[in-house]
Amino acid sequence: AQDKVLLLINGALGDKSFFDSANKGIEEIKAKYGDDVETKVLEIGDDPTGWEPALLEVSEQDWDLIIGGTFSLSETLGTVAEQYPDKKYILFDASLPFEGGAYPNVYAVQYKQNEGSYLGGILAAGLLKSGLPADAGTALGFLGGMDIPVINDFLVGYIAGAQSVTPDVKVSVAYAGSFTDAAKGKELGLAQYRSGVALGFIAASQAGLGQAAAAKETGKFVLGVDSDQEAIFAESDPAIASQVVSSVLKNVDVSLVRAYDLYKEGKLPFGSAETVGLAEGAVGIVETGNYEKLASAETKAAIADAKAKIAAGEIVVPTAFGMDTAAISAIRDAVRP
Amino acid sequence: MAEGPIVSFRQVGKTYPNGTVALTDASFDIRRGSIHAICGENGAGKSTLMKILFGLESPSAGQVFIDGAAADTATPDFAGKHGIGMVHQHFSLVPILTVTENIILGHEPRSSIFIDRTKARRQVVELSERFDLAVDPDARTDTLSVAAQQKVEILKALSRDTRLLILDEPTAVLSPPEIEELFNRLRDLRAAGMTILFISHKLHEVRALAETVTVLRAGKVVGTTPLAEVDDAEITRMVMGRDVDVPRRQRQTTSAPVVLELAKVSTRSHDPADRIEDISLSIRADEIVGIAGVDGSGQRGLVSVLSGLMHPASGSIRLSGADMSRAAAPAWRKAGLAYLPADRYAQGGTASLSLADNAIAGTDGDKALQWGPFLRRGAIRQRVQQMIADYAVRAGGTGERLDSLSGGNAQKLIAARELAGSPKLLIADQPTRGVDVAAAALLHGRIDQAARNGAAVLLITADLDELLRLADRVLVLFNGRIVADLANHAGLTPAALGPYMLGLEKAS
Amino acid sequence: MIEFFQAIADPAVVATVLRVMTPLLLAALGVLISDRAGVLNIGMEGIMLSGALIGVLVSAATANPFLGLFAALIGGGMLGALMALFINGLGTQFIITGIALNMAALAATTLGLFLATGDKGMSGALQSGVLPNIDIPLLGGIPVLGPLLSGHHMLTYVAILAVPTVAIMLARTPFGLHIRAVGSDPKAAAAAGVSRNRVQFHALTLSGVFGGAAGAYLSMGYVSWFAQNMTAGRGFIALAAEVMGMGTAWGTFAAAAVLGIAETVAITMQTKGLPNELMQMIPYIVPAVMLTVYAARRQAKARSNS
Amino acid sequence: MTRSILAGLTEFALTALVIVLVILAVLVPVALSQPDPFEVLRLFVLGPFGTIRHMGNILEAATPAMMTGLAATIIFRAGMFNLGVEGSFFLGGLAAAATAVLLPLTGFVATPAAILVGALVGSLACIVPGYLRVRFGASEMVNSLVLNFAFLFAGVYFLNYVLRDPNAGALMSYKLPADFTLDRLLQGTRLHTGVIIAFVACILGGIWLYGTRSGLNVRIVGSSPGFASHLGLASSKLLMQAQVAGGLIAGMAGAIEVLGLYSRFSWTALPGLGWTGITVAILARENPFLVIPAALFLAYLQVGGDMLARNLDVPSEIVGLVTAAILLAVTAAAIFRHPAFLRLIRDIKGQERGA
Ligand SMILES: Nc1ncnc2c1ncn2[C@@H]1O[C@H](COP(=O)(O)OP(=O)(O)OP(=O)(O)O)[C@@H](O)[C@H]1O
Ligand SMILES: Nc1ncnc2c1ncn2[C@@H]1O[C@H](COP(=O)(O)OP(=O)(O)OP(=O)(O)O)[C@@H](O)[C@H]1O
Ligand SMILES: [Mg+2]
Ligand SMILES: [Mg+2]
Repeated sequence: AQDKVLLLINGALGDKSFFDSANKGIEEIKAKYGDDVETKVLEIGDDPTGWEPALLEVSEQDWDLIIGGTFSLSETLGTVAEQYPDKKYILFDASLPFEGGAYPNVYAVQYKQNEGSYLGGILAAGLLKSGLPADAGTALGFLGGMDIPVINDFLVGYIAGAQSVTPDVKVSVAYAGSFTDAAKGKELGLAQYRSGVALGFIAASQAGLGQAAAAKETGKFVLGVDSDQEAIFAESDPAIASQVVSSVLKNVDVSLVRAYDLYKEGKLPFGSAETVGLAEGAVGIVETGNYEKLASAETKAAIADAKAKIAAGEIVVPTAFGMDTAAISAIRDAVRP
Repeated sequence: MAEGPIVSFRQVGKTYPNGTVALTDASFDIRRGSIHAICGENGAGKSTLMKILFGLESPSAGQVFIDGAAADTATPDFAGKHGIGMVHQHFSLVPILTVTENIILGHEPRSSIFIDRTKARRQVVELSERFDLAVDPDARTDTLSVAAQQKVEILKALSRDTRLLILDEPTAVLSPPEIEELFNRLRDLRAAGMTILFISHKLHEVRALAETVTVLRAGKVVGTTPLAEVDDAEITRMVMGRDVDVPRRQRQTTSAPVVLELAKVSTRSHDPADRIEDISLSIRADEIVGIAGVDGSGQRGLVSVLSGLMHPASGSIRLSGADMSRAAAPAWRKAGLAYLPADRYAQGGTASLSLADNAIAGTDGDKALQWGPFLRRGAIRQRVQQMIADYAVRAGGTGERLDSLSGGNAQKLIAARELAGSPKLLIADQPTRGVDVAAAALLHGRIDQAARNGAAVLLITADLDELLRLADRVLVLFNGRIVADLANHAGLTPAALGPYMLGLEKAS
Repeated sequence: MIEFFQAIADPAVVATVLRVMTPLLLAALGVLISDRAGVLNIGMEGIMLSGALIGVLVSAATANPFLGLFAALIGGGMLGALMALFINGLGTQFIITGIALNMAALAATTLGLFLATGDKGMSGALQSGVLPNIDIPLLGGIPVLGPLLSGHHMLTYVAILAVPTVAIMLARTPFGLHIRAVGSDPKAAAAAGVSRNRVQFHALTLSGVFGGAAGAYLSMGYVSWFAQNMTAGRGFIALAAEVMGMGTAWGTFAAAAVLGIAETVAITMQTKGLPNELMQMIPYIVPAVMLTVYAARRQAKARSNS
Repeated sequence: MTRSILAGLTEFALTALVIVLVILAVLVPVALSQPDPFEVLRLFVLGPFGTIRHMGNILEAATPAMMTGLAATIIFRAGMFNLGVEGSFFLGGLAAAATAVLLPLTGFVATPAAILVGALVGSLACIVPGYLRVRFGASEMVNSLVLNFAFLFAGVYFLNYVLRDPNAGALMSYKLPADFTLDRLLQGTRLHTGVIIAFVACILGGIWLYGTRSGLNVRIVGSSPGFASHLGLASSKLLMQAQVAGGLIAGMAGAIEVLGLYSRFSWTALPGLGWTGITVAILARENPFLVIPAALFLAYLQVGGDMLARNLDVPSEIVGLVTAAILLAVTAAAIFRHPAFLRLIRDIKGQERGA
């Protein structure tokens, strides 16, 4: 019989990163299974008060599989899932307390974005040594949308990766306080570049792209996030694209297709959480385009090595989840230029 | 074309969008080169008719002929096209603009895209010299006295090749000497060939100035006659449709105790209207002291120190023996002050609240109206209905908004509130400005009554008839000082007060 | 002290201040014109957002950034005119009209972006134009001063030149006189034959044109794309700037400059590691403090006068 | 009073009629683009009344709107255009969450204590601009507009550095202990006791404004400062009273929202319900009694719009457009000051009087 799959977007599509990637996963599922599956994507907005009514409503409809993401949605999804034990749910980028057989109809998948950004850190520090123009600058940058755990998880992985190449690397950290204010992102980027940053990691959605515009203007560089941001600008603004050295990927699509494959085989472990990372191809780094051209052989080797070691568990990348504010401040302070 | 009436109204009617019928079937002519007066009670439709003639309102029926030809009404350039200028009943100068800017507003002389400021200023200076109306072309309008603003209004009305000048109650805010000066200017204008339409409630003014009068009553033309052919009683009958019996205060010398006593009170202020110097006066119970003076001579300062809105810089104020020099407004009210302010809507009441709310405002703590913090709705309604009946306020109900009342009725309601209880001191500031004769008579009666009940009354008014009718004693203010203190004996006339008001004479 | 002036004279810092204040100044001048005419343009935020999108779409369609700017100006002007029609034609309150316009613009620009690009987030897929920076040949050569004055964005110069233009327009032209008259006393203006509806219509239209320019600056100057809600409250800060400017063009300029400096300080301090939330408060605290200090001064003066 | 209520209700009913027409005007084109146009209309108009749960959604959404609407009404009635309601709502929610997370209270005192703290702290965002206006004459509108954002960032700082649960995957407070949450009223909905508080608050607010001496005095100060000083009313004190009252109510609204609907505090942007309150106050023509239907109506629209977006291929942005159009239509004097309309209202008042 036909399966009915619904993806809930508790924000808006078009973020060029997280939700778009989830949407891509649904498209891939549809492409792969064709008429065997009916899919729909539903935007339920970013106002948390509306989420529970929306979840309740769709749970009463005849969907077989309801997919939703983010930590913010997780508790609501858990509550609703308890009320509809016959329905199946997939929760991505967050987990639920499954202990003692709770939530038997929910499967949760989380990402080790810190692993991806660890690779990004290696690349950035490597490029700083060789690959970028000598006068570009002496420090790395990081622009976060907000001072929140998911973003800081990128940060700590990035710093750890960079430190693995250059132990005393300097990283200038700023937050835009918004994921949409591109002008603010550009201004913060310019300020970073002015203070000696050669390459900045932009984990701030559209605000981060503001820093990409700053890179174009100053001839400095950025490391993209979530999806291949060089590709976004490849046609519309090649001058920006040329400043994007690579992007740290969080492939929600890959994890969703994988989950659906397992579901079809009846092997999806409902009632538990999985954490996917490099090993599953759920996070990573773009290794085409500018990366090809700019990164030295040594850097590429270091990245390949780190990938293998992370997959093998030899390197454990630190994570911001569970870290308190003071600990994160300490990390930031330690690398401040 | 220069023959015949300059304006003819034919069966003009006006019904406002809210259903008010302001005019019906109004027909009469205005003779070229004359001064034509229009009289009528408040709300008779005078302003409405003038607004139609000026092109601000369109008639709902009938036609206006100008120079014998039917005119399209209410087009934006109507007044300019026909050479009509109007001085509105309520001032229509923009306060933040200079005199020059106000006068040229709407027909600015230009050089390229800019205002030609030299030319504009020259126009104003020429205009003011030609019509003998002296103004400072560069002064900001809101810094001018009322009389000076009036001059600016007239200059503005004359600034566009005007041949017909409408003046809607121009004298209401002027003092007698200023009125006399205005009249001289208007006569000059007539001599120069101007036609003037003049609206006033005051018969002697009409008589002094105009040749012809048209009387409106309730939106209808009662008649148009040369003034020489009718006597005052006749016109009054036409206006009122009845004879009005004017109550006169029985003057009595009294040895009642002094209630209010000011000794050498001065205020400091940059605004002359707020500045008083060395004012000493006393008012006994059952005494009405009238204040005369050109507007802005310190009346506002005097009222402010007597109601606690301002404190004197020196001198002392006593009310029934108690020192009130530094008392604030609530203390004054508690001590028995009642106050009828000149600005009825800004100070006397609040337009957007109901009659009941307005009528009981300030009665904080009145046990009959209040139960703890709660208002007793029933008792309040009764009380207010009583007030409405006592003061003959024409109103729909106690829940109506105050601004649904006409000006005179609003003033009666406010008076009913202020005079409730038995005030020790009553300040009545222009109590009947813009109020019709019957309502004015009622208010005069109530003020007189308040005095008889033991109040000391301070009456400030620009209407010298009112002053002489009510006051036992007249003080003349000039430049913040009392320049005359006159007992109101039978021989005292407005003419006798004039020299003091203009500061030509001093007496005490 | 010397250090302070050195820091201020740093061309990079000056450039930052100018960049940050340009959209504020353009929008605040637009607000000023509307305010002087008696209809404060609360919808500035929405007009800016719409201008930003229109500029991007038209410049992408025509491959000409100047046509994009022109369209943004026209679009902004039309929205201003629309507000005037609602306010004076249908009698809606100006505050509500502004709130409604902001609400509608946020929704409509998102929808518009979606229809044009299939995307609700940003217009990265479109090849939209960028308005140029301008090097002033003579000025640029002067030592010290040259780098401070030359090489800024076209609309930055427009914004700065707009200050004396608006000041003169208000003081010296018939239109300016009509604006001041209507804003101060519409009845009196009507009695002089100056129609409130007409003047406010023109004033709001012009105000909208300024808003369109401010929006175009964001999407065609700051960055080269449109992003959902990219104005991020600048229209509201422009309102604050106008009020701080006390109704004059030069005052508005000063206020926009102060806000630009405040934002620049906030940005610079953040890269020095101070908590970003507290830094983000600066551009909001500064106008409140300035407004209050100014009001307190004025009050004290009024008191000492009487 | 009954007469004015009846006339007010009639006006309100007619307002609703205009709104329906506006909705149709915006929705019909959208509906026609859909395969089943009538389903679009049916869902939007009748959908919210379809099930208990959806009706519950209306009440849930109306609860904060009633409270903030009441707060804005009281503030506006005092003649202040203080927009601090939004900031108060945010701060109130934050302070209630902080109380719940930081104070070891249990039992029946817990919730009231958190609401009280929320109200007190929240009121600051209204009090500060109000005070600056009363004391220094600084524009309360602009000050409140910018200070809302200042309070927001201060609040986010506090959330990040004090309340944050480091184990949560987003910037959120620790879980609010169960003793602090409001009781649910109706199975299958999130309807909580806050809705009762909101109803009662609006009615008490109306009684205070129209039925007490201090309410009258506040209305006088608000509608005519000159008259107030003529009467010797303590204007500054009354003005501040209204700002404090409005702020307390708005802060309480935020507290109730957080304790009623959320298990953690997670606002990192202004939640926007203060703005809704301002809209509600204007729709209700600044009458506390009418705040109730106005808030319910906006909530109804919201739920209808959500249902459209969820069940059909209608973009959710349509709701923003519809709300904007309704705001304009409802406040369009051309409609509500139209002679025919005024005559109708007058007739109703007249009949009452006659009876
Ligand atoms: N602009 C207006 N719009 C609606 N109604 C008005 C307007 N102006 C006056 N009215 C109504 O017309 C009536 C009379 O008002 P107005 O003040 O002109 O009376 P009036 O005849 O001058 O009375 P009074 O002699 O007492 O001053 C009132 O009921 C008032 O509500
Ligand atoms: N704009 C208006 N809308 C509705 N009614 C109005 C309006 N203006 C005047 N009226 C009403 O029309 C009638 C005539 O008013 P008008 O102003 O012409 O009287 P008036 O004779 O000039 O009175 P006054 O002596 O008080 O100036 C009054 O009942 C007044 O209330
Ligand atoms: Mg009149
Ligand atoms: Mg009148």
